[in-house]
Amino acid sequence: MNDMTQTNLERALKIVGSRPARPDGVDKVTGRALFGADKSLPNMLVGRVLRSPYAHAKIISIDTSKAEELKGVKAIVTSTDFEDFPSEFVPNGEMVVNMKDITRNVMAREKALYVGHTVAAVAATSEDIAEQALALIDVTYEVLPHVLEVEDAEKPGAPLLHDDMITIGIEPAPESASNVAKRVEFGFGDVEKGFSEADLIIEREFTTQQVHQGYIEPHACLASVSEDGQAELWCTTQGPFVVRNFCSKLLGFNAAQIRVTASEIGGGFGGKTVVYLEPLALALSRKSCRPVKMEMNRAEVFTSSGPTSGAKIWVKIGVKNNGQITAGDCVLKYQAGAFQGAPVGPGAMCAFAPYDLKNVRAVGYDIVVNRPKVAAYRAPGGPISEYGVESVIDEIAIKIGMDPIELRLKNAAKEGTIAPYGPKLGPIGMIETLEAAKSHPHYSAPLGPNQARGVASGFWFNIGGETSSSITINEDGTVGLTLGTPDIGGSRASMAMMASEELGVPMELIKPIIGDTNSLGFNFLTGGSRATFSTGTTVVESTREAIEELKKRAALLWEVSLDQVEWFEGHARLISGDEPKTMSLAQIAKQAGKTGGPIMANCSMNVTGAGPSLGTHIVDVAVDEETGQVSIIRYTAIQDAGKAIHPAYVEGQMQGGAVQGIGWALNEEYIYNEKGELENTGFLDYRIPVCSDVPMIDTVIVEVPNPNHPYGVRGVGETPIIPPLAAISNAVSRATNKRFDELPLSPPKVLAKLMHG
Amino acid sequence: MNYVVPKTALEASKALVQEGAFALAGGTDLLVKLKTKFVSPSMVVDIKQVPKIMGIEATADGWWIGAATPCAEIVEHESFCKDWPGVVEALSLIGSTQIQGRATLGGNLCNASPAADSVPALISARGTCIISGQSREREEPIEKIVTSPGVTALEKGEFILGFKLPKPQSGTGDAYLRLIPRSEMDIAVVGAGTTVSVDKNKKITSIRVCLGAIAPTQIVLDGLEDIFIGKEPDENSINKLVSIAEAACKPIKDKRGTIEYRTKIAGVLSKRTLTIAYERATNH
Amino acid sequence: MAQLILTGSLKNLTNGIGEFTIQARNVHQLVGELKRICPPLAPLIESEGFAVAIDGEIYQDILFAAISENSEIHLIPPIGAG
Amino acid sequence: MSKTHVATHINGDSYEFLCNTQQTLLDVLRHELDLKGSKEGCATGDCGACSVMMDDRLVCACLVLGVEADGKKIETVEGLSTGSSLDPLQQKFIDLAALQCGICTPGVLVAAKALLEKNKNPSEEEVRFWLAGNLCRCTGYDKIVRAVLEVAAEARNT
Repeated sequence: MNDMTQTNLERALKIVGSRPARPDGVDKVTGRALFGADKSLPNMLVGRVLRSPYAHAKIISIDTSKAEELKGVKAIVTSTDFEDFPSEFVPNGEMVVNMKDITRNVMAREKALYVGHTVAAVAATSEDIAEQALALIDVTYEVLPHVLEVEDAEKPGAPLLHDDMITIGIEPAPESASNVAKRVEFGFGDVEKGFSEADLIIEREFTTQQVHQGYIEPHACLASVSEDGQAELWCTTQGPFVVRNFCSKLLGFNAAQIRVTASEIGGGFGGKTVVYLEPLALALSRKSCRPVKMEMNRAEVFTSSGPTSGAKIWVKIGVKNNGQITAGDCVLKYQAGAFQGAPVGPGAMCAFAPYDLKNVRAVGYDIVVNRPKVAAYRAPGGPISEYGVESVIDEIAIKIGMDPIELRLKNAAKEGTIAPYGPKLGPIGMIETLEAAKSHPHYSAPLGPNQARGVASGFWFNIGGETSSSITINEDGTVGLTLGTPDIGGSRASMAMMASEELGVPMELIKPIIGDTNSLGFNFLTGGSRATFSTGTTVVESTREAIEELKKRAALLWEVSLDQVEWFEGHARLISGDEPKTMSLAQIAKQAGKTGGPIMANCSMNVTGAGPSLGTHIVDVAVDEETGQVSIIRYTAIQDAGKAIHPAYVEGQMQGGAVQGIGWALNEEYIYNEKGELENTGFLDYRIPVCSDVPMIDTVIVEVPNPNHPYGVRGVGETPIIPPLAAISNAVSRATNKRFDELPLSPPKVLAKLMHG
Repeated sequence: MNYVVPKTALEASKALVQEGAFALAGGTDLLVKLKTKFVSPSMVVDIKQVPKIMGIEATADGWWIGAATPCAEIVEHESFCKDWPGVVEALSLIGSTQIQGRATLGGNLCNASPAADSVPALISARGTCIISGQSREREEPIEKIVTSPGVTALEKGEFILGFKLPKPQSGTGDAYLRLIPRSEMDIAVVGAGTTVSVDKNKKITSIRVCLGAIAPTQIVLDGLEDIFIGKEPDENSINKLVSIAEAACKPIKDKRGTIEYRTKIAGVLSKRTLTIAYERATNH
Repeated sequence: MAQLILTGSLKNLTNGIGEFTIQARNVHQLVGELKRICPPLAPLIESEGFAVAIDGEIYQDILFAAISENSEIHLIPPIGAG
Repeated sequence: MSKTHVATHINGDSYEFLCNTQQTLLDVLRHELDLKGSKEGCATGDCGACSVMMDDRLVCACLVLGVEADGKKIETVEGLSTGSSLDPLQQKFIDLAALQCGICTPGVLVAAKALLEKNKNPSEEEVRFWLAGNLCRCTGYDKIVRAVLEVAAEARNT
């Protein structure tokens, strides 16, 4: 792969780096694009879900007999309709999951563990009848005490969600069960020795609240299982292959029985990487032998899908007066929700990752509470831990009188730095983004009254993973691409651009589609900033294979050996010979049948070599000291993309991630009452940023190529949500001369701090 | 659920008298309650075709605003905006542009939320409403309508036909401010409407401050006349206003704000609306 | 001989030992070696889905990723996808 | 219960349909008339994904009863383009990458068109407040606002 990389990085690019129209653009602006809830089938039923009204309760019995008698009710499913599994971690696609937990999250078995936990599901001929049937299902609960916060859940004597949960990662293993699923630790060196060498030590505790991805499209699916057990599933997901694997396990199907087709997806951000409705719809369809459509309403999305963790964080950093960090230490306690699996491992790994430290330790705890099971959310775990660290870095900068960018530059991780999680880093762009921030006009622009400027950096790993895609050369010289990673933010455009660049044919002649699970080998999901990197890698590989085949056909027609043919700008070209000879892709394609048959190629691989992406954000805020309101006045996001295939969509990722981070920092939070009920189950009180809340988000794309991708791509989606939390908190702290350590910075919290310190 | 569209006020009242009947104007509250199954009406009475209930017009002594007029239409009325900028500020804050296309003053009042944006402004402007019923029409001050959260003083079969606002005397200014966590799309944590009139020497001749979301109903601040009448506002009188506003608060703690926060903000917004209203009055 | 370096909580499983010399040409062989010299570590890679970093490059579930004579190897948890 | 007959105009064409009185205009558009361009993100008027024009006013279709559409003029995203030519806003959204996942796009486009019909020269602040009821979680709004401002500027120059 490295040789190809060389040639690509050195040659002038025609398409990659430009901003063409996306192939699905017209469908999206005309309302033609079909999302999860937009498809129907003849004879279709409507499925609805009965959810637990209790945060923690034993399910004594479920009586569905009255509901079954209701005319129009065609199927009812409860936990007995799903497989059970022993408690063990098994690979599912690329995720490691505990199917015992997954089956219980999809449908409560012994206990309901959060308000909104699925208890039963009904399929009926209309939504009204389905709703009436839900009311007729008689569930007997024994209500148990519940626990919502990590500091309460870890106490001895706290209500136990799982009687058999013995903390992993503590030697010797604890003898009794607790709500602490796991302890992880990363680091090296001697932090105590490091602190003893410090001139200044800052130690602080932080709190963040549970937040939701807030995708605008609710979960939706349409399942159809025929009498012979063949299943079709249409759903909005980041990973149709992952859905297939989950569903086949949960329902006792084999993988070939279920064909999953991903709809257009209306946002995911990690929240559409697991299954909720899909196995229910399949089970209902299997029972009724009719298509079943299911949609969550907005309240269900908030109560019953997978937000990310709220957390308690403790950070301690020691530093010399010259800004040299001598040690970094942190303890992270993340809410897992009802089942283990908080993203505390990656949170701990990346907490100090922007820095080159000699003594570093990060300890994390995965703690179950009576909230929905968390799912991935953009850079899972990263924003929380890095918020704590970046806040302390800022406090140090103020205390030692150093510019916060200079302090970061002095300690910045670079190629060869040993990452806190062990390995040496390859080329990364921390220094480059900091330098770009320092020289950006924003950083030296004057500030108004009650305004201040905050800075923070962020690190995310990025991932590769199992990927499969194919390319077909049509007989008229046009090209089809079949991809296995759903397009959430314009990836079809990027893939077509890379194929266009390789082939030397205009992008308009290339049609990329997202294939179903029967059309390709397994694809891990769209997420972790992997689509442009991983699927892009397979597209380039398969395109190059197709070019080889095209050259072969030209060689046949010219009656020369293959090494006499090269590929140049959409044409096969004879290298030697008296007169120049070329044959266009279309000319070769036209004769494909006569020269050996259709031309297609595919590439399936487990892609490795993802390159971490670093970002640095600058924000100006104004604080109304009488009301505690924080306004974002100016915002600049700077990030190393490796290589921006389609810069407009790279900017879009940076802008969108930054604004999600702004929401996390300012107003988003899950608010529970004492009964464990979520009080803000709609967009009215779960306050994601609206258009008038934010300014333009300026972007600077830094390109430090990833040597492991043909064009240098790193992946950009995750990193931009990390810096805003600390950047804004740092700005508010600087504006008010008080150090803020709690998110969100909503007006009541800010004013309380200003009034009481 | 039956749906009827009465063509006269009497027909509307007769329909509304029936058990389980709900009035539909802009529907921005009712449809949410239907969707969340908070209410299950047996009948929805769409009152938008009742004469006089739609539209805004200047009258001999002021303004008539039909109770079912969409806020977007009121905001587009230039001379009304000139007369009552604070009322317009308030009603243009009710929800998004889309909500503005439907939301009405009648609905905002009869939803009887302590946090309704238009209500403190209308009360501070000394607005009244015309209530239509089976046997008679009656006129009431707006502050008499909401009796507790979700409950109004309307009798069975009654609905609001429209609102009357006086033609502001020369030297009058009003203002409305609310505190929300975001810049838009939120329910007021506190709302404050203030109307003041001044003489040619810029001395205050009348003052009315009404607060929303700080008690079960909107609260008109008492005791302001003694402090402000005959004077220009100064630091001392404004501090007293802040204290009176804070003392008037009987807020709840909920997902939108703490008691301490609401109390503090009631003072801040009273002060800020007075400053704006006074400024407008002196330029009027 | 490649070096396996353990940090953080993994050392709990090896009585505090942080470095092992490993005779393996790929991850598949590494797992076999770990079973022999440090049995508690093997299940991490086999079932918990630990990733392996070889000379700084992260390999997730790739059994035949090559390990060279002087490679430095770290075990790290898999990275999720948002 | 029997359904109600409704006659209405949608995107310039006459439509008749039967609906339950509880059905919203959004339910009717999506389920009775198969106009799936208007999206349901919340069903409570908070997200704007179902924005449509009703008698020249921008409204959330989820907050209008289907029966209220009787005799009204409704315009949806499906009516923005004419034949094979896109509305300038539609083209600009594609050109400037003002959409990512695209679920909010139909509502944003309908709302933006309503703004430009009312105000030929909106400021950035006016665009932002006008669109405050159209939630977008992908773009951070930057490219959306730029696209609307550019279309307005180009319209003024032609």
